[in-house]
Amino acid sequence: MDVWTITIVGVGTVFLALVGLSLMLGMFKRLFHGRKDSAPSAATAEAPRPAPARAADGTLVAVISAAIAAATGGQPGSFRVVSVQASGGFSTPVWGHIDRLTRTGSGR
Amino acid sequence: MDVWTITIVGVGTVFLALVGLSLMLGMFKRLFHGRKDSAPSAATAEAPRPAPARAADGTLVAVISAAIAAATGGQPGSFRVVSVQASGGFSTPVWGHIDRLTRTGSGR
Amino acid sequence: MDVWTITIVGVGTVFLALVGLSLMLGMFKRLFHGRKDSAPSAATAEAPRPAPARAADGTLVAVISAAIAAATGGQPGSFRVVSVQASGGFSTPVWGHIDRLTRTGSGR
Amino acid sequence: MWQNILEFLQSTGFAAFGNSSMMVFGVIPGELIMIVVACVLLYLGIAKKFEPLLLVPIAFGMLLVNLPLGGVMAAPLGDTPGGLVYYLYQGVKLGIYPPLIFMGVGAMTDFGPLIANPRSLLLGAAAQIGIFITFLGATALGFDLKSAASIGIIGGADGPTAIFVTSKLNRDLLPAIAIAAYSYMALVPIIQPPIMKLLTTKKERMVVMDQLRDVSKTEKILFPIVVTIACGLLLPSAVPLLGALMLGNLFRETGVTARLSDTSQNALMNILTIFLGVSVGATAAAERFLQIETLKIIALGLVAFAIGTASGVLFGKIMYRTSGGKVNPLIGSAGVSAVPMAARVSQVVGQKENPGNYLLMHAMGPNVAGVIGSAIAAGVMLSFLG
Amino acid sequence: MWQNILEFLQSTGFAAFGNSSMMVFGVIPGELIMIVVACVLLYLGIAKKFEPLLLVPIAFGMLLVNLPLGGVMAAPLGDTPGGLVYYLYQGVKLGIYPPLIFMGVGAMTDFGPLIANPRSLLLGAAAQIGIFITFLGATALGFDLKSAASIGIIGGADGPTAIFVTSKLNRDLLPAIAIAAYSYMALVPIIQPPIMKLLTTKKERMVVMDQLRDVSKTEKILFPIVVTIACGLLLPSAVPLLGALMLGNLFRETGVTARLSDTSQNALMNILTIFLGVSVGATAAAERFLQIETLKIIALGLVAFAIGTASGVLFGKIMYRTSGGKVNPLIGSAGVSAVPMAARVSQVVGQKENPGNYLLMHAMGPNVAGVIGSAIAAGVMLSFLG
Amino acid sequence: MWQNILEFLQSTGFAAFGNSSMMVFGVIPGELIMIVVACVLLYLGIAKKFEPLLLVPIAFGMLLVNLPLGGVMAAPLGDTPGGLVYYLYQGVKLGIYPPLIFMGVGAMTDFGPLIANPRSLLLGAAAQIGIFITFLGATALGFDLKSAASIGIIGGADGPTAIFVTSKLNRDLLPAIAIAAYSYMALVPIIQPPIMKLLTTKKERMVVMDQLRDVSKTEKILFPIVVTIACGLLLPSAVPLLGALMLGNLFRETGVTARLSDTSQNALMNILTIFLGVSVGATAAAERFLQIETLKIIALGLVAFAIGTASGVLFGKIMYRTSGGKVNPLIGSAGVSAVPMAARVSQVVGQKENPGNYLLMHAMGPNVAGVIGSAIAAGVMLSFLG
Ligand code: NA
Ligand code: NA
Ligand code: NA
Repeated sequence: MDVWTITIVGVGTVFLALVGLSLMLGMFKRLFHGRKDSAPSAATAEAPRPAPARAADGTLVAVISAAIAAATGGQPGSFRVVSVQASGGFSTPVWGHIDRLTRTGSGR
Repeated sequence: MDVWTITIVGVGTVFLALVGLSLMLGMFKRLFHGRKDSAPSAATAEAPRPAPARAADGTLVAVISAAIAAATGGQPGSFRVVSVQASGGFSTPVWGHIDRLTRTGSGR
Repeated sequence: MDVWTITIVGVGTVFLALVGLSLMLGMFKRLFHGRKDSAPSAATAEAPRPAPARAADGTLVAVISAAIAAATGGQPGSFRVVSVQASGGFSTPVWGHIDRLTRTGSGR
Repeated sequence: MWQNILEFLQSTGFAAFGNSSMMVFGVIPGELIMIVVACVLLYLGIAKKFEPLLLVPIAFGMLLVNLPLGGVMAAPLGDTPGGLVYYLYQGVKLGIYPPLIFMGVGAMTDFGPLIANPRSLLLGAAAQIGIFITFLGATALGFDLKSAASIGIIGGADGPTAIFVTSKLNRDLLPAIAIAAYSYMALVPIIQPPIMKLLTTKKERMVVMDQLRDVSKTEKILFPIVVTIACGLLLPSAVPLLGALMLGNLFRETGVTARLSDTSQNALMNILTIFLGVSVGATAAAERFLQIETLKIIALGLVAFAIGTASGVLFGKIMYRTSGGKVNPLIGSAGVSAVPMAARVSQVVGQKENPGNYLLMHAMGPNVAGVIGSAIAAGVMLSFLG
Repeated sequence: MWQNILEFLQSTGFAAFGNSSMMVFGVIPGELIMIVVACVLLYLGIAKKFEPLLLVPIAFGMLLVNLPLGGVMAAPLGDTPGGLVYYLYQGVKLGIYPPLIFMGVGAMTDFGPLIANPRSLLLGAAAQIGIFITFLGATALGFDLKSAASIGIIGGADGPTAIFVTSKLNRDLLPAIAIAAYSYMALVPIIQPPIMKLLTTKKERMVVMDQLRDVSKTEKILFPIVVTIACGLLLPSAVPLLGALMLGNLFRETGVTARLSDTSQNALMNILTIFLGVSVGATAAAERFLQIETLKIIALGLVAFAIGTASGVLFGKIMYRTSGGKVNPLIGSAGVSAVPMAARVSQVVGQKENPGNYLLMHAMGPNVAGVIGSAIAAGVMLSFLG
Repeated sequence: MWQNILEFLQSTGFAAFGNSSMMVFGVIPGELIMIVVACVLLYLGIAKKFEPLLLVPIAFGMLLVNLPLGGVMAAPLGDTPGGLVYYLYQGVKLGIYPPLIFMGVGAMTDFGPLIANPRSLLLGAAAQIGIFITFLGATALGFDLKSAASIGIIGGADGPTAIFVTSKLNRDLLPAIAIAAYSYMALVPIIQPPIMKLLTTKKERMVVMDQLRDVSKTEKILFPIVVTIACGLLLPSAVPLLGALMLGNLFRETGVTARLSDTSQNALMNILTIFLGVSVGATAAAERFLQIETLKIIALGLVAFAIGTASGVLFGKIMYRTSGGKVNPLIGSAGVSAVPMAARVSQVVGQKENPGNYLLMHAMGPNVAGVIGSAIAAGVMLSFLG
């Protein structure tokens, strides 16, 4: 392997990658700047919030279905999963397994 | 292995184990409820307490002796250990190796 | 291996080592006691201090040069490293890689 | 030189997409689809807060392993070391991480409400029926026994248990089962309430339960020891999980091992959670995950949760009858474990009928009993099939 | 199916008791006796607070390994992974945990009182005589050299040192030696005072010692480096233990590595303590532990402690004479290490004769010297026999 | 017996000096010289505060391995286990520690200033030119390609990156390269300012830059995911380092994985830092380290830093022109990474010309971009030579 090739390809790749990232970040500004943050801050995690999981209940199944359907050549509908109905009215946020334990009286 | 065997034995074992535990816990109530806690709370660990180790000094040797004597077919007395005399008056609790280091000035 | 050899050499080594250390510590007292501490205390690490690195800039290269020159049979001057000039006036202490990250706003 | 540059371009992941072993519709490389799936899981974990502590590492592991040629899961070859995640994965493969995480769970769990009300254990047992019925269903759908057992354990609603069993029985299913288990644990507040309402009457849901007795420190210390001995003798294959859970709980309760309890549930648990999550995610290579089986597993996992909930509630109804109306059947659903979410669900559903009713502590009993119950169910599966 | 159920029942631990390789009186399986012994150790650790941070994990490991068929110590077999504790145990077998725990001990130890009064080192040396006399005694009782050396090191009153030496010389003795070492460390306030009073006069016990000089930061930083180089050159086999101890102490004293000192003595030490304790306990299989040798080891351990205490005190008396009455011989007993318990014992015994006498800091010198002393004694044993 | 004692004396390190494989001037054993070098490094780390968190463990590892017969790096032989540091070293050899430390670095890094000003990335790219020019220079000086690449990466000013690349390409150079990398990172405030002043005009140095825009939480969360996918596809060999860095950063930014972020940057990072430092230091056996190559490496490392600084500043001048004088070229030097030291240097140098000028946050952009840049440069080297 030629030392000059490595040098040229190396410098080129570093610039290519970082210029590419720079362009992507330029798009970030257009897409997200000025928009209000969608993710609520951690400080308010303890406070009741309206059913954060409701909108997402079917997302996982839908996406994985579509992906697998595509992958295996079938159609998304060929393996039907009845959508889970949101029960509504939950003010309990969806904690992580560990967090959940921590925040009850059981955690020290 | 038959799927039904596993299912029946499985459900059976889960119930057997948890019903068994449930009965044991029922005895806990009779044995311990109402009794005052024998173990002092951690919050008072720093305070002087009267010789907690005194009563237990011979326990270890006695029990292991008995166990080994039984196991090896001899009698407990055949290998005699003179009981350690408690010196009395110690107000220092018996800390763990690590705790001990931590609680002197040497721990940060 | 004889059990008495081990015992005698063992007790001898333990005493030899600890008496040796004891003598060395005796020298410590003469060398360092009464002297003011040269290393500043951790409590003041955040405060500006005058260029702690300045005096040491060439130390590493000088010492390793000398060591390697000796080891490889050459003279220290045979591989000349132009001494790094201190820029002066830095009030920034030289933090560790991790500490540095921690102390900026970037660390949580 | 130009040839070298060309070769270098050939070595990029973009080029490797062209050689993917799995081309969907003949055009889309499977890895690309998996990257999208990983991003969706990150979205669910971060924005929707589905068990983020597990889903974020799992999704990121999935992302890393599907970047072509990244080699994070590469096995060592001669003198060349393997990839980073290959080594992290050994702790999953050898069954080391899940019991140690369970030790941390034990250090976090207060078994007091269970000791105060031992009948809770029956509800914790009943809710495991979902595991076995799903096991039956999975075999009926054509899964072999080992896979079916791994799928059934999703209904145990305990991530480490599900991962431990699957790592022993059929490692190919690890990512699907881990994702299903953690997703449904996060979805407990969505899945359970309709079932609970369907199976109970308004009168049952309004039952106010007696206050729990105090539990002494001695009882709390004896509990993990007794459980280890009793269950360990009955079901040796449950010892790694149950023993670790109970050791962690003992650290918590002795009052003299606070240091060990603290590290078990914090530093050690967090380290293992990262390693476990990333390496489980990294088993999701495209050609293994993009199978119709994955969807079946996700569907069966939902079935397991639903049946577990239903059998817990139905058993609660039996206890309601036999106790002369003193037991609120809503606490039965908490038996699936998913601590403490399922207990909160009991509390919320109960409070809706009767705003002054506080079922939380009563539901914590079945809730923690469910953890023991599914560890025992796991032991049975491993005993027959491991 | 009934046959399958029968087979399942055969696979419980209860059934396995019947096939135990060690039947006591022809009826009681050895494993059952070991479970009782484990419970007694748990009682001593928890209720009597005998070094609970070590005894609780050790006893629990003993409990787990004696649940028949639990397989926590099973070696891997072909493609089947080994048991959880088998893997944790590798860190003991390969000699990894004890030095790393010693690093944490170093990060917790203040060698200031030793630097201020270097003659303390002599007392730290004298108290190690118990190790070697016990070694002689054990060989006289028929133990082979390696076992005798492991037993002698109990007198060093340092758990990690005893475990390190035993793991290199005779792993079969690990549980007995670890239990003896930690139990006697906990019993120091019971074992030492009678010996101390027997060997000293009231006048000696009443000696008030001069205040210690201040020790500069530079001295504290140089100390671990100097000890590592000097002792490492004299006794290479002591390098793993002493080097790790001194590295931890260096982290503590530099003032610029507080992060490393903190993790050494907390997260890392706690993790390793759990792993070490559980896996040492799990070496106590019934047929290995229920031997007359175990009792001999426990008795010899007590002898080692007593002789170490006595020789420390006697050497203290020599220093009392040579110093013209300036050294209180009670600080000699602290040379066995068991930091800082033995130093507290010196303080308490001294204060009883002379209520205004504060020997604690003077006793800390021999106390920490004893840690170095027993590491060197361990090095000698490993150098001859390892 | 006297013969045994003689043999014992033969086994001390002092005696072993006489059999040293490397005798300098025919008298001084190489190990003794290495012990002195280790002490100098300890002095630099502790008294001069050169990256003490790494230099102290590295120097101590160097000290331990050069105590003759200490055997801390001994490989296992038959049934005899290896030395302690031999086992710790496996995490370096297998490439495990550096990416996991990078995960902690990611959890500590705020990419906000970079997201706010994406052009910073160009400066982060420019400063990596030092890596490649040094690579050229090293080959010209006679180093083989793998060694030259390892040396060049010193210019990346990232310890874990340099150690990762060197561990894959030429492990013999590990201690020299690690010491050079960390020393120069500590010396950034000495090395950079003269170069910065030489290459810029007073007018350029006085430029006040516009305030950076706010960056939303969403952008901060998306950034690590996008970087992982984009760079991972472009350069698969950068995945272990970049992926781990970005995973740590994701833990930091999600807002729901604070536990994982905390452990990544504290307990786990500290443990790995100790293990990495000690084992890298322990590769510095006398006969390997006391070579003329070591000096060349240290000299070339300085060259790499200087050229990286210069190319960053020169690229800053280009941006000064193209932006119509809005970019202060002093922020270019921060592109070498050495976070956040290099950014502070930009700040201090700028403030000297214009006391009211606050360049720190502007310089943080190139600074963190330099971390990504050198990880990519490392990926290129590994892709061609790994
Ligand atoms: Na469960
Ligand atoms: Na000792
Ligand atoms: Na860089």
